[in-house]
Amino acid sequence: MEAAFYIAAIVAIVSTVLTITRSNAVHALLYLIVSLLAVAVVFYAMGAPLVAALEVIIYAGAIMVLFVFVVMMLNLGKRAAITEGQWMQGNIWLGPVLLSAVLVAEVLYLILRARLTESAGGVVDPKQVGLALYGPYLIGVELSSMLLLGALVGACHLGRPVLEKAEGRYDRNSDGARAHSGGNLIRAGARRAPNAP
Amino acid sequence: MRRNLIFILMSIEIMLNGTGVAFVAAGSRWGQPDGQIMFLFILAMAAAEVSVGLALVLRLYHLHHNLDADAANEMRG
Amino acid sequence: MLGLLWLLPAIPFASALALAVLRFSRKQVAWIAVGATAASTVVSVLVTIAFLSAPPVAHAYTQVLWTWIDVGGFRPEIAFYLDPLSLIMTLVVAFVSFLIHLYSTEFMIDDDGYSRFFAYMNLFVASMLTLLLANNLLLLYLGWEGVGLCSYLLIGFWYRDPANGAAGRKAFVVTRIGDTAMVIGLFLLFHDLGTLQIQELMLRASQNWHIGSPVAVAAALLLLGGAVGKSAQLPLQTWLPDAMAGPTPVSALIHAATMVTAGVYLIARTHVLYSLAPAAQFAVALVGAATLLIAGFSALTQWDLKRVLAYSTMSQIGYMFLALGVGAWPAAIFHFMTHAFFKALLFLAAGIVIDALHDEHSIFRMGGLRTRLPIAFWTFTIAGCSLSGLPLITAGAFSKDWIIWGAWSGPNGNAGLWIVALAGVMLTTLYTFRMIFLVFFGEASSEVTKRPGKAMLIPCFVLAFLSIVGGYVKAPFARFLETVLPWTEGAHSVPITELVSEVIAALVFLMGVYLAYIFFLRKRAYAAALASSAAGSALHQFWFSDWGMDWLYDRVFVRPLVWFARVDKGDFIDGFYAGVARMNELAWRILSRTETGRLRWYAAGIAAGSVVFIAVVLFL
Amino acid sequence: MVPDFEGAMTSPYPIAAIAGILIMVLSLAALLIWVERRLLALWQDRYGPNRVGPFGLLQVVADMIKIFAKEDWLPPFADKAVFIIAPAIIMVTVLLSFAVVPFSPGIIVVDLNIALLFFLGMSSLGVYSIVLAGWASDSKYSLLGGLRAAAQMISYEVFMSLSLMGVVLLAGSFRLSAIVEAQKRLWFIVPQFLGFVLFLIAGVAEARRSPFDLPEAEAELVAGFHSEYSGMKFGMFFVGEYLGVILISSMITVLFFGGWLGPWLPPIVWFLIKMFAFICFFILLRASLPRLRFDQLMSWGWKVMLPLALLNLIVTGAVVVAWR
Repeated sequence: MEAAFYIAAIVAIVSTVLTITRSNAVHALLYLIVSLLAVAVVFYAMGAPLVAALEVIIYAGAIMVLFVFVVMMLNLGKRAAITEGQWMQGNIWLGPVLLSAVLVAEVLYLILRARLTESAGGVVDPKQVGLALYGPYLIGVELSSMLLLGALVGACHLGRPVLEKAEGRYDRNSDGARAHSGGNLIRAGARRAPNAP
Repeated sequence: MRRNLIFILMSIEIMLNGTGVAFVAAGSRWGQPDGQIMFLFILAMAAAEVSVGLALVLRLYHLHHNLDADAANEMRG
Repeated sequence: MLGLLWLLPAIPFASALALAVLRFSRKQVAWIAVGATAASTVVSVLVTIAFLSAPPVAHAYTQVLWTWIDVGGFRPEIAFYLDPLSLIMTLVVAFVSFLIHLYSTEFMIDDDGYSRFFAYMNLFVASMLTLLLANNLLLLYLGWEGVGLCSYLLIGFWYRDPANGAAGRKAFVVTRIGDTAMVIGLFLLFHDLGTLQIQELMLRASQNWHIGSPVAVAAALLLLGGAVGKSAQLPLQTWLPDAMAGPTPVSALIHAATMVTAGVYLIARTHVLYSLAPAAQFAVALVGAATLLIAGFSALTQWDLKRVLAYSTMSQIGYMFLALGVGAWPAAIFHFMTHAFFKALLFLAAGIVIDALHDEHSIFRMGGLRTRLPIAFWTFTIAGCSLSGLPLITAGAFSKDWIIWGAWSGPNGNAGLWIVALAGVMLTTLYTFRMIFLVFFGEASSEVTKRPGKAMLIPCFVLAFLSIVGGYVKAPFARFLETVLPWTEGAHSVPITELVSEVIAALVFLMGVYLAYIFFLRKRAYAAALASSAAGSALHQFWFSDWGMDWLYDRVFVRPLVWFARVDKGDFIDGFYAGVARMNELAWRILSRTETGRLRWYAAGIAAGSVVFIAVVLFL
Repeated sequence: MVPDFEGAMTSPYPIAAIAGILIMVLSLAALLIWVERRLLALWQDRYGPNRVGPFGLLQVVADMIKIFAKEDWLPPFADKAVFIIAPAIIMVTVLLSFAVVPFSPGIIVVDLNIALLFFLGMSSLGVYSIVLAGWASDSKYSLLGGLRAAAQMISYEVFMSLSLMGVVLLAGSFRLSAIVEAQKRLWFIVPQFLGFVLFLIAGVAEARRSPFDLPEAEAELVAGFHSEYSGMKFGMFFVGEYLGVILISSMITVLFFGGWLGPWLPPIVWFLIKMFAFICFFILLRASLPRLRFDQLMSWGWKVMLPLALLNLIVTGAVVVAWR
């Protein structure tokens, strides 16, 4: 199990690094998925089986599929990868790297200062997690359910085709629609509809 | 430097996941379920963030026909 | 069976929620709304049967649902309390509301806000039932405010006409004055006695306070303030006539079953407190007597059918207050019951008339409807007789005679109050028969365009039946209430007997009918002459405008306040707030420079922030 | 540090179990190709393959030889690495799922304590195979197939997991062997009928079988995500689909029909009988139902199945709580 932990950890780090250096979005996503799966194994090895399973099901299985879906839907192609590669060049790296270096230094200092003692945590059952989740953390569960509801509504709203429709009416002169509706595209055309031929 | 919105979102996912690893590790260090619960909340938040974020990305792509984060600076004060 | 108690307010509340949130067809709306009130009625009947067949310990049943708030020693519960008093009130309220709902399904059928209307009505009933069943004053206050809110919503139901909205607002603001007094009363009670649970409160009050102690008087007066506001008694009665702006079934609901009787209930519920404060109790009697007369005179001069009924309600509630004030507790509740029947009927019948005449409200433009709307005529007459106390055969006579008798013989009664009560009979009879003669007799002056259907007639028949036979249950009624509201005759010597009082009341009634016959049917010229004489016209104008109350309030309160507000417009406090706003604006200007809209800039900001933060944590 | 990896029922000879199950499952999958064609033919009044060997049984062998011998063509416009990985993913995920399926006591690779979650995780990873195949092929039909697969899988996975939670509630464990043991008195099909129906529908969608085979809908998308595939890679998708059918059937058996439980016959035989019945049911579905339209599929999933799954979960939870 120790070995599994270390191997998975190394895989996770390597694939994460590869993720942030790819210029092809799908390749980066694939590495990210690999990294997430490796993290799932790490979780399992650390004695958190429920979270490991959820990492696979939700993170790798749902959230990342969503990413892949959107990337596929945008269908960026090779040109985008080339642009991406161009953006990645040059010495723009400098500022972020500097900041991250300071951060890493600080974290390292923290880790080194605190003397970590080895201890075995043992497995935390799904049952334990569930009991704690619906016991002391009930408020958190409620809040995240509200957050998810908000996200659902927000995503639905953003995905609505209303804006296009309103503009479509004024295909030839969509700026006119903007001006006429006072900038309110959702109501654009509502006012002029009766006069339209 | 990343200017592609998709990559930025992916990076955020990585960071969230890193936080999650820290929480779970801390939880298992003490043998408590709290770390895992925090991870579950992070998971919920990530799901919410991704769904809204990707919907925004799609909308922005429709508007600007590229994914440059700097092109989407319409909300400047 | 008693465990079903919580369903009583819960069913109409659920229905109100459903009607407000979901969409239904008109038919479904009618079924849901009427079904909910019918279910409430059935539940209340079941509860009554259970209560009567196996009376719980101490004739009271408490159902604690859950703890509402738990702060310090303050621990009100969502709990319902059922004793003979709340049982009778609930039964009447649920049943009359059901009939009014049934009536409304047809009355409102052409209205756009059908679903909205019934949502409000159901909420109204739910609030009223909560008020009645509450076992602590806080929950009672919740129902109290719910009733106030619904009355506001319903009076202003046809909000497109600003006048209706203003009427609703007036009702809300004026009752709010009373509510504020009541809240202060609640604070006082809790502060001194440490609980709001009613039974506990009454117990502690009688233990801690001696009779006539200033705290008890203050608390009782403050509660009276609330009751006066809700029940439209002097001096907060001005909202009630304007409340006629709402649809007629709403008026029926407000006047007969809910809202205005809340004040009566509150005083009856806390009668121990009033027994401890004779001064406050006498104030109740005075308020009742004064309102009784003032409203009676005003009713004589109104031309709007519904306004006459509104003033009549005021005056009848005045009777109830009078009964409470003199200590004839069960008489007040009995009158509440009979009043619920005949006043609801009056409004429903008036609704039929108004509906039939194309929304005509003026009684002077009606006439001769006796033959063309026979059912409305007969039901209206039955209710009118009951209202004015046609002896022996109507319910109103029994309850009113009891009050009149109580005004003399009750613990606080005296001859003066007795005479006022008799004068009230006279006035009641006069304005009632004025209405009947003007509306239903004489020559026809307008066209009948609509005739009521089944849903409108059935409630009228049921209520007409109850308006007649409702009085015969007086003896068992008093016995049933004895455990809560004991009826004792005053200790002072009474030179006349109950029978004599009743006979005198009957004579007064007959005289009133005769006078009304002379003035309003036989020789209308007399009435006209009287009204057009100099003194008569001034008096008429004075009474018509509700004794100038609105004018007075406008001069005494509204205008000075407006004037002060205008004068005080530019004081330094505004300057302070403007300064805060200006500072915020400045900060915004500075901070908005950092809002570049560039994601990378923000990310860098976050990263730099965390670097600084960790550094601060590390090195400090 | 080391979690409870092996349950009570794990086979004492893991290598043998792995090998045995692999061989059994793969040969079953191969056999299924023949079974499906024969059954379809039976139901549609045709003959089906009947020339090669007795009853045409050797048709499978012939097909395999053909697939092995075909040129393994890589389209020049494809993203090579992803194109090659994609078919492997489906084989890996499905075969890994079989690791936790308790065929009978002793015949199981590993009796994991989160076996059910493992199964769900693997099935959610399986979608990458289709999606990536669709993307890597770089042709519009494939891309559309991949897009459809992604949307379909996300939609149907949600209520698939939710429909199983009723079973978990009743059994009190994610361990599949414990779930089977919990059905000694009563198969979960009875208390969890709604859950069963939901899982069945979700299972069909997860296995991308008709009437939910929109990612490859040959009538509109040529062959959907595997339009550009040929040879052995195509064979992997092909076999992967049948493996998926077997997997879903065995999961239904385990979760709702008492797994290996049954009188007289040896446990493994019971298991195979139940599983085979469901495989036949899947084939019957394909023979009888028309394909859904994509928007119908999505709204069906989100507006009907998801609320039903939640309802099932709530009611089950309430009953379980009330029971105690």
